[in-house]
Amino acid sequence: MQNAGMNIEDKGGDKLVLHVGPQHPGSGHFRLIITVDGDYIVGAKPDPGYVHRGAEKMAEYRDYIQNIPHLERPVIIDATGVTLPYVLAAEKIIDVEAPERAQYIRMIMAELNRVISHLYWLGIYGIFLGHSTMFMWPMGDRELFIDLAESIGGTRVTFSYVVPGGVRNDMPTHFKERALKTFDYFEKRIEEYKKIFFNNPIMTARTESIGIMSQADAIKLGITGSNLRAAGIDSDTRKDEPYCLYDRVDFEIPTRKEGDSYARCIVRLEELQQSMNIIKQVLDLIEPGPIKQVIGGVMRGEPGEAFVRTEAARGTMFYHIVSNGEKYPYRVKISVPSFRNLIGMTHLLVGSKLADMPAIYWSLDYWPVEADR
Amino acid sequence: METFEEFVKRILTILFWLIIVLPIIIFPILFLVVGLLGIDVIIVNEILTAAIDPLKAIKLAERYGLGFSSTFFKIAVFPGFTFAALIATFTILYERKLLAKVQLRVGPLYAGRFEGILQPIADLFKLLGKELVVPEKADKMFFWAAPILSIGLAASLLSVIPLSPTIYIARSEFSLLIPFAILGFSPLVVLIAAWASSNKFAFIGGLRALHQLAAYEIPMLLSILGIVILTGSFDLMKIVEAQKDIWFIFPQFLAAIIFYITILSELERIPFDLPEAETEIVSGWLTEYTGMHFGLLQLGVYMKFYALALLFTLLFLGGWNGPAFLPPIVWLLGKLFFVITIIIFPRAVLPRLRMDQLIRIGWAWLIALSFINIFIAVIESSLGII
Amino acid sequence: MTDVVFLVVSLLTVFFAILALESRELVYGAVALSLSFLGVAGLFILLDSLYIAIFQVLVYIGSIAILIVFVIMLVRRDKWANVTSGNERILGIIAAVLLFSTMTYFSLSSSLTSQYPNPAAISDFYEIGSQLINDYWLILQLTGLALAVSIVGALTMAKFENR
Amino acid sequence: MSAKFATENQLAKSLKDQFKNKIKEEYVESNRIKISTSPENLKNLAIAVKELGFEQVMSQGGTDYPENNVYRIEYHIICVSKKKLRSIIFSIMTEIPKDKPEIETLIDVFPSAEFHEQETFENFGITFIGHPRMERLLLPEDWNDIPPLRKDYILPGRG
Repeated sequence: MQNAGMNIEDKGGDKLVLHVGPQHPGSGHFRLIITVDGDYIVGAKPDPGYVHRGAEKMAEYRDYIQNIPHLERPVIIDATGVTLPYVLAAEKIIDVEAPERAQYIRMIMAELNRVISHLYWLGIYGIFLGHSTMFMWPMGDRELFIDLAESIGGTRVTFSYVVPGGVRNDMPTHFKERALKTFDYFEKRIEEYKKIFFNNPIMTARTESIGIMSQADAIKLGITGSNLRAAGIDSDTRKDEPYCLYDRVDFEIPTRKEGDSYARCIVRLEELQQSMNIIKQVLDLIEPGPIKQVIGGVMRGEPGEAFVRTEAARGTMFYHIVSNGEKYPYRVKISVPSFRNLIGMTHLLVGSKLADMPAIYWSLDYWPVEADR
Repeated sequence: METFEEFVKRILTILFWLIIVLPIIIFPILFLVVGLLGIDVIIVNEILTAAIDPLKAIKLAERYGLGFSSTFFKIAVFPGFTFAALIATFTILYERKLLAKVQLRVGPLYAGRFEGILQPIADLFKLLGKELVVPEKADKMFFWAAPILSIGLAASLLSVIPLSPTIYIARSEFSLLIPFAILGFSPLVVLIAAWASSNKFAFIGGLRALHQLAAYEIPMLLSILGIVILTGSFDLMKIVEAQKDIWFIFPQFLAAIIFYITILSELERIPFDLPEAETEIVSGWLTEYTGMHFGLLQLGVYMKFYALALLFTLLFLGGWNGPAFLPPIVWLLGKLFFVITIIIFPRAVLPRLRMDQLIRIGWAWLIALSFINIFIAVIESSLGII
Repeated sequence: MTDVVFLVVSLLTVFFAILALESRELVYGAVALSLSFLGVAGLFILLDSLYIAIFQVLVYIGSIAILIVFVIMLVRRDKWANVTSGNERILGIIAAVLLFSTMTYFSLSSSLTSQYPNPAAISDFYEIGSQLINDYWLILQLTGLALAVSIVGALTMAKFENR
Repeated sequence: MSAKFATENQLAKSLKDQFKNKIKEEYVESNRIKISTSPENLKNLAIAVKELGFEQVMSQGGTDYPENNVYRIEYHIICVSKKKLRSIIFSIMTEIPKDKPEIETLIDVFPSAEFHEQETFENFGITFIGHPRMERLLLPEDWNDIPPLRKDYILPGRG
């Protein structure tokens, strides 16, 4: 196990240095250099960058519309979540505003994407704990939500659906009935998930009081998203700084006090229900109307800057766009939740057992492609 | 480049001419040569006819001491190695199908017309076709020894386990103890495999396997002690005979549960599959094994599976006892199928345990429970329940 | 026939015992030790005591060899690398010779002189059980205590080394 | 200056009282405050912002301005626990000369800035003095071109 050019100290002796990833069933496109002493992890060093493409640099060579499909590539399982803040920031720079119906449809898409992303996470978490059924079930049920999103966006995962000024096209007419049918089915499934996984004594034994992130640590380290909420802080950009029309719907922010892996699981499970709840309310509120403010010619931003944050599936997604009046943005800075949560991984892994590594690692919902951009 | 159709045509033509040429030309020449050389024609004749007539082949085999009742046949075919390997491959297929049904999938489907029934054979050919990779820094001798030892141990487990009053390989007064003595070797095989791979993940997996096997072998032995107390014998035949009226799962329920849990652990199955926990340590002590090496290790594990399921059936479910309208072996296989199902099923519904939890269950709970079980057995024995 | 088998088995036993002591690689040593134990089990089978042979395999290979492997893995190696100073080697040789001569004396002077013992008397595990419980219970308890003490000692050593 | 941005204005004002003319208020609008300062004062400003109740660095990035020969470094600081401050993104900014790209790290004020600063280091070549791990994070190990987010790095094929 030769390391390639990085300063990794292989101390030898009792301690084993394990390279978890990038070719390891328990990692993504990501390497975790773990030093174990017996069964305990005494050192952990994340080594991201295996799927780094330089999205920020490439965004400087694309105009505002071309950037949408480009920027959703890092997080294809949460495509709306990653493009929505970009579009909102671009709208500020171009100075347009989307009509009401478009805002509602954006919310539907964002929440559908949150469900899709969380179900993906749940499936992987199941297999990380060795529960193969919990891998297959969410992956199967995820298809239903993908079908719903496909009926709006046109493609299965990379929708490129939200554009500056509105959304690309309207919802299908029978979307409401289809969605409600799916939700009814899925709410029953959640009960089955609880029976087989969340209330499974072995699962709770594996995750409870494992990887405890205290409230103070979570704030200090800049943890975001469900991980922050599992540490007891009810911070959610949808409530803190409502974008789209989130201030018109009524939903709860699931929180837990414990801050352990199990709390992070349960928070995500409850967020699934809240997302469906939001979509149901939006489907009642939404009214016919225009879906796009048409922008003539090439989009040109005014000189200036905008920074926008939204709540994507993994946490707060932040865009900082600087424009100098050209066709292309001058600088696009993306701050992704996975990258910010990465610092928590080192913090939690050191001192835990090697067998807890998957239980902690994936409970943070770290998505290597998103972190690397 | 010839097309595929041409290729098939060519093969068929060759076959056709072989069928024509063989009887007309080659056989007469063969008989002529045999006659001229003065070899006992009858043997050659028999061998040649046996090649086409299975019934004659059986007779021939019996004459040369390879018949159904011969020791060689018992060891190599039924109820020995081939039979066990068949059940093992069936178990693999059955496991995949059962898991697929639980997980709302279809599982293997295409190999063989019916429900992917030939999937194990397809897998076998896949494994045979793969390259055997021996790591450069591996200990070559041990690396090769581990798969062979694994399958050898698994096969020798079956040597004294009877399938019915008449079907067995060997009888022994201690046929209950011998399988456990052989099981004692399995940590050694794991150690050899893990150490020879010279891979950190394999090393950790091997250590875990050692911990686990050592922790669960003792409760496994202690749990069968109750049955020994009740029957006063180490002979599996006698133990099964003693269950004519009541299966031991009823008076020895605790023992059955302990034995079942230790089987799961001994086979490294979920929730005790820590030595192969793929998300932590890749594939544990199997990490470096490829191709048929891996296939043999896997076959060894599943033959061990079969042996342990068989032991559970014999010890707790009355073995071949059952109403007389079916032969004993059918009863046994039916119960065996049920036991295999319940051993497979936790994989569909349970996640994996952690090492310290596993050790605590093994050393603290199971050993204590098996001592309680021994007391129960003593009480039952003194009250004359059995 | 029995003599040939006996010769081969005992030679293998001794060979693996020497290998276990002399091999540089600790895992080779552990495997050789187990094989040596297996050879001893074979000797027991030749003595018509299958019961003892099974327990030899069960206890010595299934448990004790594995425990030794544990100790190898748990305790740090560098501590054990340099134990061969001259004095200790001579002491070891003296102890071995003493032990060997005492054992030989006792076995020669005991009543077990027959080359072919009575099989029925030995393989009867009822007899073994009642003798262990009734006649030799004190020795049994003491052996158990010694084993427990040694295990606790090994654990303490491992803990101490880890600190 | 409407009453709508009362909280924001109040925050900016308290900082201005403390630092007088060492800082410059870029703009204050709904939920956004941006304050620029000189590189020497950045750390003191960050401490003051922390004392106002802001807790973590959400984003830290640089921008290259070749015509002014400066890098602009910007920290976006948020608060997650206090309801009143949650909606605000506090941005502190400084400009450092391109010929001496060095600045003091803010890790000891905001530990959450660690990986962000590392990323800015590899993308712009800006050294953060006092940062424990000034090494490659995302870029490949064999990257031997100039830091890629500088404007004089041209994407291959896009020149």
